[in-house]
Amino acid sequence: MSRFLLRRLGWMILTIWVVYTVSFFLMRVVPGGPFDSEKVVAEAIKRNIEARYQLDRPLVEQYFTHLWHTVQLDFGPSYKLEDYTVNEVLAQGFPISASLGIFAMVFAITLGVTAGLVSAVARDSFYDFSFMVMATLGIAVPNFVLASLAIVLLVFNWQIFPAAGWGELRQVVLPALCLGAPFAGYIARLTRTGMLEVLGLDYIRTAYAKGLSHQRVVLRHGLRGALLPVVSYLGPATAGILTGSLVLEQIFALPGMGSHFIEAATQRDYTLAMGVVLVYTFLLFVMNTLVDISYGVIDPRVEVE
Amino acid sequence: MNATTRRIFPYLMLLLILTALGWAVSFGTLPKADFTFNNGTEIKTVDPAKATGSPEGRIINALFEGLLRNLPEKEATDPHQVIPLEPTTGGVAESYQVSADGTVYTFQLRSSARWSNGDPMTAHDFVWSWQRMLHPETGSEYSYQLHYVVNAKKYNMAEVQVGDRVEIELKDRRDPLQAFPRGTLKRGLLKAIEKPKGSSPDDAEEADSREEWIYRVEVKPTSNGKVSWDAAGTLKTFSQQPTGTTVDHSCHHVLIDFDSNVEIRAINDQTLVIKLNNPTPYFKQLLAFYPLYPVNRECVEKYGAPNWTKPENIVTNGPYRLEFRRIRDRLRLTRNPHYWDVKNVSLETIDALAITSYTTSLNMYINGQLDWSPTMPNTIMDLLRKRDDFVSAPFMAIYFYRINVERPPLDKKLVRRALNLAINKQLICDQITAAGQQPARSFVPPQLQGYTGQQCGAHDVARARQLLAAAGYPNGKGFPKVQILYNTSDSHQEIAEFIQQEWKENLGIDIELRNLEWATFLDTLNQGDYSVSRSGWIGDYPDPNTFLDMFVTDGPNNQTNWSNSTYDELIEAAKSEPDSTRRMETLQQAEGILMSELPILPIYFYVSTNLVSPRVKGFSGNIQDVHPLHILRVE
Amino acid sequence: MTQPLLQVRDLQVQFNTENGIVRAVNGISFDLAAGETLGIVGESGSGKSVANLALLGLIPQPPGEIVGGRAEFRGQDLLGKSHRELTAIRGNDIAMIFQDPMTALNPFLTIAEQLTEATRLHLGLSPKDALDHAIEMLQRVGIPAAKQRILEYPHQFSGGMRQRVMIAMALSCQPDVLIADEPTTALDVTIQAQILDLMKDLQQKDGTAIILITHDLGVVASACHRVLVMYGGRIVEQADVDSLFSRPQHPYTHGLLKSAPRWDETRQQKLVAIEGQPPDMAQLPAGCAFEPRCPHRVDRCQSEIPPLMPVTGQDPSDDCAAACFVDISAVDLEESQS
Amino acid sequence: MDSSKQGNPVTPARSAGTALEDYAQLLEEAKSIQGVSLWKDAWKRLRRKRVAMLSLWFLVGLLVLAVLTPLLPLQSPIRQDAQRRKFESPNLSAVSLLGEKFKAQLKELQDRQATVKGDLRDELDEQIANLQSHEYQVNVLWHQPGFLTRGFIGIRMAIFGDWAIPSICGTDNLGRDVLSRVCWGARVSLVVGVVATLVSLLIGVSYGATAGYFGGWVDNIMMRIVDVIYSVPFIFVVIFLITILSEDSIKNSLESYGINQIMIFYIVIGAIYWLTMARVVRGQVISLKNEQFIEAARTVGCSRRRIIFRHLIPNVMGIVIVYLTLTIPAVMRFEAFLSFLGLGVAPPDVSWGLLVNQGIKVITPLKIYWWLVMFSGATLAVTLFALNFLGDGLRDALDPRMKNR
Repeated sequence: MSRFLLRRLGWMILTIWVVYTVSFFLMRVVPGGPFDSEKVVAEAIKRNIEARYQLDRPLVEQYFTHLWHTVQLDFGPSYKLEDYTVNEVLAQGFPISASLGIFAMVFAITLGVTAGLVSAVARDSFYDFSFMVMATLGIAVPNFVLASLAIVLLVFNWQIFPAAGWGELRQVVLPALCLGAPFAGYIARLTRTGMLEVLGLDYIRTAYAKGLSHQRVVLRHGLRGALLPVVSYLGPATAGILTGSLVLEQIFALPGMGSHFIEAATQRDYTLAMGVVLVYTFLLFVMNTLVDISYGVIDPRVEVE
Repeated sequence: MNATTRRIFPYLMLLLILTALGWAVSFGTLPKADFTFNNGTEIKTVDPAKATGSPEGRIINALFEGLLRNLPEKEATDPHQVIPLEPTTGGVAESYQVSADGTVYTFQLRSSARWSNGDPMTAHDFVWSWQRMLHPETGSEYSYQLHYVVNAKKYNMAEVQVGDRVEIELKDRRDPLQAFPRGTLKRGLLKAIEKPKGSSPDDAEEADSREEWIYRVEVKPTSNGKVSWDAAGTLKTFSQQPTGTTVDHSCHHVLIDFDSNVEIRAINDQTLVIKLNNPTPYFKQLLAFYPLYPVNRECVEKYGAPNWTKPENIVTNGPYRLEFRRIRDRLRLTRNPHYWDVKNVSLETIDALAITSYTTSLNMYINGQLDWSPTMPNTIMDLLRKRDDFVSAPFMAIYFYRINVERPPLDKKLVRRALNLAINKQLICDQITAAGQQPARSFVPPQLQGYTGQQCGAHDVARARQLLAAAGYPNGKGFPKVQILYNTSDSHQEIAEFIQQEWKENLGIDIELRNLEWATFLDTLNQGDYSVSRSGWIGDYPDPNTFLDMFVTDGPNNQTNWSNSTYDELIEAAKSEPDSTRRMETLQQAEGILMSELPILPIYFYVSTNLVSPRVKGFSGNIQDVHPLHILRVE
Repeated sequence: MTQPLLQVRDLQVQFNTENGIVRAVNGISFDLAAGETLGIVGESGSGKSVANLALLGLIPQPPGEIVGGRAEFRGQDLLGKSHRELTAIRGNDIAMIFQDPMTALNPFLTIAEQLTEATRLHLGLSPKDALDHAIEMLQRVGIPAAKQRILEYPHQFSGGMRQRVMIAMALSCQPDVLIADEPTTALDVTIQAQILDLMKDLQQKDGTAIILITHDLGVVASACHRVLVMYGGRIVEQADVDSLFSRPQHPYTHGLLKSAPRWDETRQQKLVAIEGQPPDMAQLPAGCAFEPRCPHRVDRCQSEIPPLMPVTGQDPSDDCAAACFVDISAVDLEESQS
Repeated sequence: MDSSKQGNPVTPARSAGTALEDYAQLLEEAKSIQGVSLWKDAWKRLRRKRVAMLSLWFLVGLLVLAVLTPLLPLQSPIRQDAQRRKFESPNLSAVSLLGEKFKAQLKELQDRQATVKGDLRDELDEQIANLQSHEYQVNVLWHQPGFLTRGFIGIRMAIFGDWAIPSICGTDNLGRDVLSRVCWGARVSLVVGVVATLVSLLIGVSYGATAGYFGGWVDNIMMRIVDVIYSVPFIFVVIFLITILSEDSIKNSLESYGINQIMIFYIVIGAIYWLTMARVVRGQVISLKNEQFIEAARTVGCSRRRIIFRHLIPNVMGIVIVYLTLTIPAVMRFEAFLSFLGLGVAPPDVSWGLLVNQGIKVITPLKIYWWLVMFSGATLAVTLFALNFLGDGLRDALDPRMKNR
């Protein structure tokens, strides 16, 4: 286990380095720079600004300087939020995105697994049909459309939630629901498929033959097998929730990492974009490792190696 | 993995999730502010020297105060009234005099003006703040606003010539990355500059090799902070990055000596004298514009950038203090008890939110979460316009299309004029933007006092077709493929689609649309890699010059490759023209050239759009779309 | 004779599939006495498994459907019982062992978890008692170091060991009837013998009645008292084990016997396969299902289904019966003589 | 998971025959059984699923509709009339193809002609003639129609003339007919969805299957590469690729090969969406490759290629199809997202993503122009629904393990 984690750590460092390098050069190849603005400043003034951030240095030198700082976990100053360093921006944005993501994920898993289970157990019933229609709807409707409709209904028609903003629990619910909805849909479908497959297996028959109740068979014997595809989906789902939050954070005016990323990317705030990318990479890696460990936990046949 | 871990794992995960959820909901919330508005986006900085853009302006106007302050001429009784803003002595200056030739300004500072830490404000604060702004390492984008002052540009651009009095900063700063506080300063006369061999006169390369230059300076003796310029000095050599030969000192910069060259002088604590190169009628406006607001030297030097801007560190001199800031969420302003006019500041706390989505902003306004929203979706503009809380006024800004005059067939004047005539601008204003914008036939907005815009032709399809045929493209036949470049936001796409359709239907030419995201768009525009491009321009100050000097040959904002020597001469002449009527006439002539050559197609003049809650008093429209927060009240 | 433990009468099971109705079991009847081992022999798809699964309500419904018949266990009809009532019987009174020990155990749960489930449910044991009981059961089925191994997962056991675990699991509530569905098919021959011995051994100790489903005549010969031969969803022959092997009364049984290798036959003797394919259960012929493959068929076989008739000339107490219009004992003799 | 007994292609020989002829006979029999191919079999099964077939017919219908859109008596998808027809709610009032705007233009020219003389009069004459020419009308009503489309339009004009279906779905903010835009948008969206997904399928399946099959360090490296690509901010990749590819010089040379911007679009999207597919396929392959039938195939001496393509891939097809039905919606939404960023289809071409984005803008608390989001959204949703149900049906039909159940 510890060997596994060590190896993973090694891979993570390598991955982060590759991502770092690719993003570093990719960002600078893309046209436009951080100090372009609609009102063009004189060339000499722009030079002054670029000199302040050492952007006038040769690219390779910039790369190594920045890499050295990054290794020390110092992402440098943000080019577009001049009052902050990237570390500060991330420290403020991360908890917000994280809690939004966690809420969305918990919601997606709870709802998805429940709906999937009910659908699978009551196959071809009315519940199955309506749950699957809902799941498909969740997948089919873009989350920003969902969010707009939800705002009109839940904010203005019934006045349950505030329109946007951050600070209280009430303000997290709606964005988390909208963010989690497509993933709940995916998970419901995966659970249903997985459960149907598992329910046809021999050991389920054994469990019934032992005289176990329907409920016990499904929950104790069926669920674990059915959850495997869901668990392996959690890695991509995390990635999806991270990117999904880009749009929703804007709609609900949440000051999370998603909006930082979009802004940073479109305004070429190199350091901030890089910081967010690396945090995302780290998160994804941790999540994937967790998924692998969970795999090992759920399925004893899988050696965590 | 054994069974025990396996059994515990789900509970561990559950615990983890629960902890995370608990942590997620534990964020404290601030009590509601007296007044909440949407500032449109997260501001770049609260540092006046580095800020650009109107969201920054709103905050800096509340936090800081310049010599003069833009205030409405009279108290607004009805938000729909348009009350012009004037630079008044409602700022740090109590009074001021301008010399007869219009080049020397003398300000008397208010003795009651204080920093938010209680320290008195002095004229030296302005001198230091502006020196900081002009210092090359500050990298201020708006530093050109001070270029009107004698020698300011030279200092800003780090231009030095042999014979200049120079200041040399040695490499002994407390923190090498902070330009302030500065290292040891040596002052003296520049005797010679030795450039490395083989350096070409090419500008860019010269700048690159500049670090290796060796400066020979006769360093003058200093006593008690005073430099005795007439005394004999010692000859020393300096270089930024000496290579090869040894020098006496390596230094950060060699700049012209600020104190003795740049004409910003504190006569005493209360008196500031500024000398300009030319009479600049709009210089008062600049002084009331946020880039020239002062910053607190002690605070900046103690904490350094960017830490001095943190709410816990910052010292300001405006009506408000910065209490709290969460990036891309909100900025909480609290009344500054040390403000000289604090008794007239009504709102105790103000929240400025950074909501980028127009629809979200509208949602929050309708929902009562905002008292003022300057942004709203334009799709329902005609509905919003009918509302009583919709406050709108003409705005000194223009929406126009740039044309790359080097690309055939757009190099032909006839073609450009045909394109202009074929657009029904009225329809764009009525049906697409729909907030009461005025179709534009000139480049300078019509609201500027004492100026009459010169107009290009009005919508006339038949004439347009005639012109196009005369240019060699009857019915648009043979017209090469032309692209309209625009960026993704607002109604740019709809307007581009509309114009595409207009040109297709009226002139028979096929246009492609090229939609780019912002940074790519700017870069493409800068590179001149376009044929026709959507553009906009907001005047910095209410004077035609801010619009017209864009299009001088090789002006950084020209970007059309258009060049006209008469035009250049007229703009230059206007700069040094002391008589205001004659100056305006000169500028009108220039605009006349612009409107007949048409390197740009004016589309419409903006209006400001604001949704202001009826409980807010003291809000009024003006052409700058600037709304000082400290004069607002709520009921 | 005492009342049989399990009395099955005219059991009919069908599956409603996309390819039409598959009549898997077409009215079979048999009795099972306490302590007896009843073998059920037949090809794959002859309905032998389905019939037994149907008894415990373990066929998936839909598509499966029990169309008719009775199955009385201790005088109660199993087929009419609700799901809840059946769960009280399953594992407790009637237990099952399945063919493939590799898949019949839940790979996600430890042996302990799987073994204690039934005893805690049916016998109401405390977790601790259930664990002790499970260890004891494992020891009884001959698993060494049961105390440690009980905490392992199925994949850590070999096939034979897993089948022992299955048996331990099935017997842990001391059921009256054990249905063993091809318990040895997937195992090595040496392990097969061990498992069969184990079952016999346990049967003797607990007096459990066993229904042994298999297609292996060797297994039948060594383990059973009585045998049912199934073909096409029907019982084509029933007999005590000795009569079956010495005097098969149905052409199918006969064919089966001839196709099985025997240790005492010379190497030169060729094995005789039954020609043709097993019947398509969705389209059973109107007459005898074996008719297309039968070397002794007569015209009548094509149109009429031969009923299961007591075999003439046998001792009636033997309860031998066969479903064939032709008396093959005579025919067969001739054939083998020629 | 015992697939050996559940009728996989290669089953371990159950009865050990002793003589050669027995083998021959067995082989003979086996051949006669295997007559039906996997796909034929699947089609047979699929035909029995009513919902899946309904979805299939719907999708086929949609495809045909999309192809034949130029033939339908629709209004112009691009002709604007913001002055007269802005935000018309769905209605049945009669319209003509050229519309009121055309009449107004004509009238204005004629009125003007009556008042002027000389040079300008001739010019106006010419303009009136031009306005009434077929060439002009086609150019104004449709955006640069291709050769085939032009032909279709010709037929449509010949059959229906100036008549057009009323704006039963309303009009948008520039007065364009929503129904017509939805129909024309289908052409772009369907192609983007399908082609991009196929690209991702092709890359993802072969990549995942290879990694999973070879295992060991090959797998490790290949999957790490996927991890890395996962983490690279795709938005930069997209911006980079699209700006590079839409640069004038490159664009022209690509166009000479017949590759246009929409094409680039598919490739970009496909290149992004293969990652998940690769992961899923790899996982499935790893669990499959240790199964007995693969073992069997290996012992029989099948080549690796044959094993991957004949034995592994058909068996992962089920799960791949499920993911496919999830990918197409994702691609369609991604297309909307790119349009939102300004990197999507360039107007006046339309796609559903573009239309939905446009619709979203008019969902405001004050007024909802519901028809703008409703019709494009509903078509998109129904299409995705159909794709989903078809996917489910296909999975059941294709999954060889479902056969015996």
